[in-house]
Amino acid sequence: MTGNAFKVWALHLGVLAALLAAQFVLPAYHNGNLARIMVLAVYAMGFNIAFGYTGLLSLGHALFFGAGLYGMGMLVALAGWGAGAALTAGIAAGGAMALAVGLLALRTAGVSFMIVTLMFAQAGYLTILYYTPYTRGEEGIVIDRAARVLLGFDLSDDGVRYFAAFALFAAALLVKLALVRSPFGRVMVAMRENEERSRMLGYDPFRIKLAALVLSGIYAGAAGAAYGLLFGYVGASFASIQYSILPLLYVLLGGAGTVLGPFLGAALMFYLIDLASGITTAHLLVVGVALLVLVLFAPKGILGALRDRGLKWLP
Amino acid sequence: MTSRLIGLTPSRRTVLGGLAASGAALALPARFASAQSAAPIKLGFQLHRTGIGAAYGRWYERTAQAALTLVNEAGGINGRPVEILFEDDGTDPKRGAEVMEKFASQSNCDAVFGALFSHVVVGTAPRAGELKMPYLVCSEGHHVASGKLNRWTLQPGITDVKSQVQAMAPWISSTLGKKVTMIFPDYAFGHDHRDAFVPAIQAAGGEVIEQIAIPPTETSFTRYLPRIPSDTEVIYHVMVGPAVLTFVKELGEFYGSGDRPQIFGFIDSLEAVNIASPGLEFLEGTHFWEGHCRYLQADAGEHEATYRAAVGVDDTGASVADAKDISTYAHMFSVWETLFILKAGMEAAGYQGPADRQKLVEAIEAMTDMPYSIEHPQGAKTFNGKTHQVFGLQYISKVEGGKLVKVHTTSPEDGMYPDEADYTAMSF
Amino acid sequence: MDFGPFLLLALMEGLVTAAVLALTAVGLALVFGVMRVVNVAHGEFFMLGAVAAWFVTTWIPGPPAVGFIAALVLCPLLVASVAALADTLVLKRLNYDPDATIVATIGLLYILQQAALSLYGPDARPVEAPFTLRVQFPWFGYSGYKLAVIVAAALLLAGVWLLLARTKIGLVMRATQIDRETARAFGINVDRVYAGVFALGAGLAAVAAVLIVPIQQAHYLMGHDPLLLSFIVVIIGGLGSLRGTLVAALLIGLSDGVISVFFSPTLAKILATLFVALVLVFRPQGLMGRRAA
Amino acid sequence: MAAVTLLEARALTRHFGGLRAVDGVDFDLAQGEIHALIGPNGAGKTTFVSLLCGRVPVQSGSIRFAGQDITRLPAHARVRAGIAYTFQITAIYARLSVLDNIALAVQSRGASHLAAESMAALDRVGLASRADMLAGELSYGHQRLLEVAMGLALRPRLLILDEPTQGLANSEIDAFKDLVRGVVPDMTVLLIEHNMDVVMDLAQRITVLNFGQVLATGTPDEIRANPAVQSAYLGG
Repeated sequence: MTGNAFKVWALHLGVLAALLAAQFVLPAYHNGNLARIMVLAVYAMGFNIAFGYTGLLSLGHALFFGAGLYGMGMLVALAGWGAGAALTAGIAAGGAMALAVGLLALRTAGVSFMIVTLMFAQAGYLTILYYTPYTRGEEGIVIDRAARVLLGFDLSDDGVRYFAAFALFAAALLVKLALVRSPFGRVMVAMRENEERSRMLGYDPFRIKLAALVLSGIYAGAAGAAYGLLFGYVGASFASIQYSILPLLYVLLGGAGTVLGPFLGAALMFYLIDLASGITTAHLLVVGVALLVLVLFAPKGILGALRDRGLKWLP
Repeated sequence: MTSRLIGLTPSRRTVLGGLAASGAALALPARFASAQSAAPIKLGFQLHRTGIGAAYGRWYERTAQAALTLVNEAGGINGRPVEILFEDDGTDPKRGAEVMEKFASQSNCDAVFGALFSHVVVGTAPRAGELKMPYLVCSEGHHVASGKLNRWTLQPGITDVKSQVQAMAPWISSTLGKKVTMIFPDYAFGHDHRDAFVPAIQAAGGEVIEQIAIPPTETSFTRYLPRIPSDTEVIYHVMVGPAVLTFVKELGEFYGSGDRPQIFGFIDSLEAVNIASPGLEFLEGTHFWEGHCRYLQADAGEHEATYRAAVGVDDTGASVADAKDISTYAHMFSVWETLFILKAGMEAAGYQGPADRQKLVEAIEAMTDMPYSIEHPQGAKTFNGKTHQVFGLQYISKVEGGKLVKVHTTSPEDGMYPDEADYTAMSF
Repeated sequence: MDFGPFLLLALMEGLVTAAVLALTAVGLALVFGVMRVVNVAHGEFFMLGAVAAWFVTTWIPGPPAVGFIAALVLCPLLVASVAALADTLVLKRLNYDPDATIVATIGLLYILQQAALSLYGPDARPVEAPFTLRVQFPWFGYSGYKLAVIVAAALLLAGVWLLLARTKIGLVMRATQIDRETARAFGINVDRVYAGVFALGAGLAAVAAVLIVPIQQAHYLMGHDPLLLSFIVVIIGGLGSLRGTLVAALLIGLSDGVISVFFSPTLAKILATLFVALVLVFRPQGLMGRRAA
Repeated sequence: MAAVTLLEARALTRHFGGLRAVDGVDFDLAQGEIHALIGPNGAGKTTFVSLLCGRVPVQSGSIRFAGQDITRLPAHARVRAGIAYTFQITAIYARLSVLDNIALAVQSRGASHLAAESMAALDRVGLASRADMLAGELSYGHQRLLEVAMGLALRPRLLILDEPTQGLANSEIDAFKDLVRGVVPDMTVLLIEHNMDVVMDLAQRITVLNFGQVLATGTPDEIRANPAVQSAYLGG
């Protein structure tokens, strides 16, 4: 037990240390990419809390990401809020949206849950288009550089951006690690494994799943708000169906129900598309084939497969 | 087919740079003795190769290739050869920004250009500003001139929507009718049309009596058409996306051969579509805005033939290799002109390398008149350095015998509006 | 325009929408009903049908009607075989696990889109209608072809109904739907039934697309809307119920036309989407379906 | 018996379509007893206990538990109130470790020393040495044992065991009987069981269900002697 706990913390702190050091070692291009990947990994980690740990396959997480993005963006652009307050509001918006969706969608399960979340997300996307006079619809809005200052740090600076993304990622990773190793994390997994059994151990499935979904929404909202602040753009395409599929892809690739899987998946997918676009113009094909290969040959993803092959302690 | 070229007209030699005279063969390093470095100038091109912009992307790539060949045959820029790196942005703003980073940080490009779709431009511009990368967009959106973007983002190759629309109003009011019904997509691009046209037509003595905004996801339009008031004198339509042809056809079916209002449309509704497609017969006698006349006009300027040959387009606006492949002729000139503006700007700035990017932006800001030439085959333009926006001529064509025939050319003043921003007052 | 003619037009438009939607959605409902598979790639089979129709009509010389009829026969067969292949190569190997098949069909969606983009290109291309006839009403004109689409779809749907209700194939499908293991015990080749149902579902989407493509154009991203609308119809109709699906298609098709007359169309779409989500939450058996025991 | 009544069901009814699975059952459980529920297949035993523990909603009638009306209480809340149910078909978390399985039960009742109390609960059924194994890798007998241990770890006031000895070897059955005897009178046990030896050996009182109705209630001897029971069930 203690030996495993040591390994777990050593691995995750080691990954964080490596990412921190990467800033000083890697060329600028990869720094920029890593900042992006870390933010997207937070989104995928949130998705993983719902899907990988609790067994809730949502096809509407773009709604929560979008809630964070627009919750932050609208307050900055229309109400002139500062970055810190808007970021907080964006995170809250992600959680609140997940709460609202969860209260309704969690009355369903399985295929119905997927379709209900998909429909809610589609309604959210259309709502952004409907309010084009404020949101500028699909064209989106630029977050003014002057507004992108957090605690005195200019987020549009490459170095600061990297550290901001890293800080968010590190916090999300450590919270998630603690979460999945906590009693509540165990209950989430119990819900995924056997809901009826868990109910007969005295756990209210609805409340547990709702809590997991809200947490998931908070992660997605944080990622959305951070993405907008760090990269200065808020647009409707980030709330489209495609962005509900992306975290699913990342999580499946890296390993559902693993703490580091979403990051690994996001990084691999990013570079897969980046490199593929240099070789072939058909990068949709890359995504499609990746999904098929994963689901056919590695349904547990990379880290899931490693866990089955000896690294049983991997959280 | 895009790489073939082109007899250079001697009279333009001076503009194309002093080295043009020494021949058209691809440059050898020895020929660049005057330059500090013979390393090529690298330009990044954000290409809509996939996604909803793909039909434009294909032709934007061909046009850029054609212009590039011409530039290099004339000795490159500042005596250095030029290369363009094409990178697909999926017509997606997130990927657009990533592509910008790739150009800036990995490929170390000297400038980036080529984006058309507004959301890609708006999503990429902040990164361009942060990376201090000159970002020349070919988008016709009003986002540049509105002051929302930054010092590094410019639109010197094509007039923006606001100006285009405003320039149409006087002619519509005086020639077609006063009571206008607008049909436009219910998103930012369509709203720009509405916001620009409603006051413009009022100023010209007309009015918009009905606005029909159609969701961008719509694939069938007939049911919107009854909302067109019966006292409408002119229908003003501008639609984009894959369903536009459906829209135009259904408009035709709705009115049939019977009595109908005048119809005025933006060619965006039919860009890359053959005007002689089945079901479009009713367009006969209707009018279109064209950024650049798709069919070769009788009074075409001296450079028109050269330009068409360079980009591989025949007299009807189709690809010379495949008559079914219709070009995005009304917009793609912007890519061509933007490359030549980059060349002129770099030469004026004495551009040596990425350290001179700011000088390049300043040089472009200093530009004003751009006379009609092979570098500006669409027509003469005036660049406004403060708003980073170029203003040029617009054309109105009428469909006659299945062809678009130019009936009116706007005057430059028609499209002018007061500055909404001053980028030169902003820091780099 | 007066309200009467306005309504007439909206109703005719609604019928065309409903007819095509019914064909597409019945395909989706069939696949879900028999196989319990949510086929996210269904819209891409629709798109594939339209794109194939463009190729067939372009290649076959002669009057448009000849090429069109050829397309009406060939394209569904082609798309159905693609679907059968996908079923055998992918879905079967996943043992039709609900989560895995959703992910797999999302993958299929991207692959089919890319195939269309690479082989067909990014343009929206028209297919000529088999005949041009414009019906002139006193207030407005209307496409005769559109009216023909309604009739053709109704005939096809009747054919599907006959197939399911009156033939041995239909019996075998229903038996498999009720209990896969028992069906196997009775000597039914369940693998073949599944491949057949998946192919039939895709073929129905394709035939709907061939019918619509002279009205709309073939484009590689056109599958999105039919998918979403089919989902809506299948849900409102009660997942997997064919009769419910037909009624829902009619309801959605007609109301889509009429609602957008009174609301902003974007708002109408938002409300419709939310409505569907709420139907699933509060009446999972669908509006028309009876509550299961 | 003068003992305190822990649970009382009145006119409890549940029909499935035309099938009267449970039809107007009155039923009392005394605090601290071991009570067996028997009856032919399809007599409604599992449906009846499902009504008690809340897995199946009550159609009509009422249930009181420890003086409180729990008729409309959801299942998880009844577990919290002190009713534990162990599944007829083993329903452990096969992909989790044995320790995680038991910990889920222990933490549900809000234990203060989760790890220690989990190990103690395993120790009680002799599974402590297997704590780190995946539950799915346990032998069938051990899985049944873990299932019962999870029920016990909840420290319920009422433990409902649904065919706990099914598939167990004789030696395992003896150990199981000892285990059950050890939990009363702290807990009350309601046992559905087909193995008549176990029933007669363990139960203090027996209720016989037939066609969804109570045929008889009494001590093992009374039940054995009851002619109605004999003809309907024992005599076959």
